[in-house]
Amino acid sequence: MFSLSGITTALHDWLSGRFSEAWVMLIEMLLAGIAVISFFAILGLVLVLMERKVSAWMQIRLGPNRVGPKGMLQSFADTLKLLVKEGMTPNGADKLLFNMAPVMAMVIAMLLMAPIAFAKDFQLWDINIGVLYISAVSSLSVISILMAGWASNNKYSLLGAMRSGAQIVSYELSAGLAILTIVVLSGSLNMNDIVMAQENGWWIFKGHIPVIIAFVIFIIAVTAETNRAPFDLAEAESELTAGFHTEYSGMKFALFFLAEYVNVFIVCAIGATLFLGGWMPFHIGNWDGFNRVMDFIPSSIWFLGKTFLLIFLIMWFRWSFPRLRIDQLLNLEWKYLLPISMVNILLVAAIAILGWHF
Amino acid sequence: MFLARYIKSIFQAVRSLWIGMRRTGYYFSHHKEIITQQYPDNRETLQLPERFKGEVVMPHNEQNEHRCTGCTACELACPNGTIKVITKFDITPEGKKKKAIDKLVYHLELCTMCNLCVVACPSDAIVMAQTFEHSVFDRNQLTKILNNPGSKIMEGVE
Amino acid sequence: MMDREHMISCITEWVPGAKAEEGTEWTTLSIPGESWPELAQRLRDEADWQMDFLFCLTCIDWKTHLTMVYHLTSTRHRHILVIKADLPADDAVIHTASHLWKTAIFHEREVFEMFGVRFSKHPDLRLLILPDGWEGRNPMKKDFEDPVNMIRM
Amino acid sequence: MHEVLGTTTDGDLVINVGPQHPATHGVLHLVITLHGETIRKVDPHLGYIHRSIEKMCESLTYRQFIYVTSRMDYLSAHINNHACALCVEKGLQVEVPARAQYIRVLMDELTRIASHELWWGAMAMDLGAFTPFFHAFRERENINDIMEETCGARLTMNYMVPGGVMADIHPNFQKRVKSFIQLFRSKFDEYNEMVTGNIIFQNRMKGVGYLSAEDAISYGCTGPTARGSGVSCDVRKIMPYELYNQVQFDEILETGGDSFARYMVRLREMNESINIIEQVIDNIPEGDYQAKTKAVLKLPKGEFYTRVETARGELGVYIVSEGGTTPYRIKFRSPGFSNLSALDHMARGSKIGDLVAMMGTLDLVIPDIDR
Repeated sequence: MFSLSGITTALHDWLSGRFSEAWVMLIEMLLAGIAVISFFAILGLVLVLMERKVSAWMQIRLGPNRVGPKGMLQSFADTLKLLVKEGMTPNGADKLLFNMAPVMAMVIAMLLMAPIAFAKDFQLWDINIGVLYISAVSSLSVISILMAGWASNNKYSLLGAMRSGAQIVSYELSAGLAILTIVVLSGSLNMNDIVMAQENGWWIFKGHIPVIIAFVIFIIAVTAETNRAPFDLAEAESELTAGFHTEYSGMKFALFFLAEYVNVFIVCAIGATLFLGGWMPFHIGNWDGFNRVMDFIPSSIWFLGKTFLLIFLIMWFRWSFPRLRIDQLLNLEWKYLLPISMVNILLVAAIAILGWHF
Repeated sequence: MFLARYIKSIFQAVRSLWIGMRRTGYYFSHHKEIITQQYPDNRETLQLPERFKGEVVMPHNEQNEHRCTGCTACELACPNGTIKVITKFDITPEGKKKKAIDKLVYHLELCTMCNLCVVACPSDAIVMAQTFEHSVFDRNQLTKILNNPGSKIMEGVE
Repeated sequence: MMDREHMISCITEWVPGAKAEEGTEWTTLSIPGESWPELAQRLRDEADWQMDFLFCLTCIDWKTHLTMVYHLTSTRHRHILVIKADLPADDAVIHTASHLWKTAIFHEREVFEMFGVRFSKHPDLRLLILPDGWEGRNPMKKDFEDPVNMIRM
Repeated sequence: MHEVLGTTTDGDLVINVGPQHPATHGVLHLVITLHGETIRKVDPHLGYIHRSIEKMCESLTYRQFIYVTSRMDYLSAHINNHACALCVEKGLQVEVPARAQYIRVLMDELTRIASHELWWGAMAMDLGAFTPFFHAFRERENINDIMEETCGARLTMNYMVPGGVMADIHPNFQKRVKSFIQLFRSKFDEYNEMVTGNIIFQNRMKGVGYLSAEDAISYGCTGPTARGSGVSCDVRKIMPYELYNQVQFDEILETGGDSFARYMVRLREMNESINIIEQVIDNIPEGDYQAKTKAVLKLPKGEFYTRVETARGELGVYIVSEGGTTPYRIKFRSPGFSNLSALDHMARGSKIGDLVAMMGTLDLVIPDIDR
């Protein structure tokens, strides 16, 4: 049966037979780096195309359908265009920060990839504080936005960056609390342990209503954290033209663009891992026949399927709702999401202590 | 009750959002509702209404004859100076001088398709054509001469 | 709703120099420019007038002189009154109406730049439509000739 | 001149919104003074699309000048042309045939619906919801097709002439209008589902951009902008022209005075226009579509003013004639110009996001403001 872990073990064995331990380590790191970067590139292309198709169908349009079969190479052509475009730096800008910001956004997005379990036994870094690591690093992403907004020397960018700062700092709280509910239930910060804890059922099914509430809050909070509509105030098109990336063009803009989609992918991957059982197949109690059929589907497919389901949900939000105003955005966080998630985590703690979950 | 109102407001908010999402979700899954026309591909089947005002043309019959008497009514009716009638004097077979058009110059780049010249024409010499693909690389190509070279006025049009 | 004769007699009583125009659709009176502020105040505030809606404010250039035209109506009584004031062409000054009808702020700015009428006590008499730093004649005047005229070309 | 760049002395931020900005739908230039996110002052700078239509019309004859007015408020081109034609007819004292009157009213109301459709989509887009825009265009496309079939153009039709309309309606016209009414009725619920009922949308609109009835009158606001503040100002009711005293319709009034009230007025007006069309469409009388007029029109010496209700408010056409073939002076009192002047008053103290919502509900068409 096809499995990603088989490939990695075979590769490791083959390398170990030829090189010393230090070299094997180095080569594997290099390979992992190349894999991550190319995965990013492909992911960006796929997600951009997906967003364009989803938006087109919701808007009773056809969407890209000219480049390549069924328009599948459209985002590839766009990337090519962005690559050959001149990357301008405005005169009054802080050159160093201005050019660093998109790279920073990209690097942070890449760092987040490390502890995610893509499939059974397929993980870049099996760190024991995986969830903590993710919530720590993801809050860094605001720095790149602030850098871009400040360095552009543009008032729209500055306003966008400031909005984004307030927004991400606030929504970090309820996202963190929503993640904590799962940590409380599974008793571990390790991604793999959390997935293994869902072997006999995903948390969203066996955690009662509090976990469903946490899931909803998590989805809302991460939509806000990734600066996507209806929370796209940092780049609110009709108000701030393009917000923090108003002055960016060419490849620098493309990096921001890519980072946005990679961030969406990562938060959805985390959501899938925590609430929907990561790469765990869908099992129903003791229907052994059904469960065996489900097991037959590779774990990587399960993981990507769940992730893309959540990505679709976030895209669905984007193309259905108008944007919030900045004060309403903060109201929603501080008056609704935060109190609810605080009560919620108490409930979950009680459930976990009393062992009421399945 | 504060709490009841609080929970009710949340419920109503989520419900209103769900109604909107249901609508977009419906269109996402029903591709028959798509209304996009694939323009350059459907050029063969594209049907413009017969009244569509695309550009002023002067119809000629098989004998290369038109109906224009050169009365300059269209030139006077035009608000933009789009039409210039350049007349000449023809000698009729009876030996009389008769006014006729030499060139009817039409500046498509100035035309606003207001149809006033067609309405003003007493002999129905000019009509609106249904063409609409007017873009050219050289602006001079937009200045057109409506009467064919060597064309004559139709018998019996005064 | 007031009838024409009543309106004319009222205004001629208030403003000695007012002259009614004949053959117009709506009651039209020509007044001297100096009496405009008091008349405007009364037209808006008197209970049986209540001309609270200035629906058109414009100017006509007659080459020899300028004429300000105010179209007034009442949202309560629905009667319409047209007030005209002649101004000299070289030094056109009239009191603003913007303290009574705020719509006049924009309309007077437009008339100011297009006809060169100066409105005394206007809160914000700047160029509105013309580009900043426009120096030259007032474009809507009859002696203004556009250097680039597509139709004449 | 003006302080356009930089900050003011007390640390407020001065921002140029426009002339190229996604929310201004054209080339409107607003210089806004910001204190944080709060608006201190809005100063519109106009004229980026000023073509001086009033001056142009002074050199055009009474037949010719009508087409130019389509370029003012291009979304209600028919109604602009209608206003001009009415004014010329008033001067000529021409009786318009009944058939032409019916056709004109039908076209006006179709134009009003088309304009409100576009406004609805564009306003939702201002608030960040992109999808309604395309849904609005689906219905608008049907109206455009009807116009194209009868008038020969989709946006700037030039269908009204002094004395009637330029051509008779197309044989398919009535059938297509009826099928449009059906389509509109079936899709109208979607508007409420996607936008009106949406909680985010309601929060964005309610209590935003408040304009009291007194201010609306004082600023000369007309149309849905004033009717949202409870000011009865529908010219079709207070000074009926053409058929409007014969058809049954309600003047839509809301008393909220905020953006949501203005939104609701426009949304309900679409339904009211459909009602008018339904009353008229089956009763178009037979007869001439155009009164007999002279080839060269000369208005008698005098002044002529017509008021017409466009989709944005009251359009006034003021012709001063010296007895010649061209107007001596022509003034278009455009609704957008007056409505825009209330923006500063409305926007002070609200957030940038609210400014966009207000501009959306004022339904600004920039060529209409600049003329």
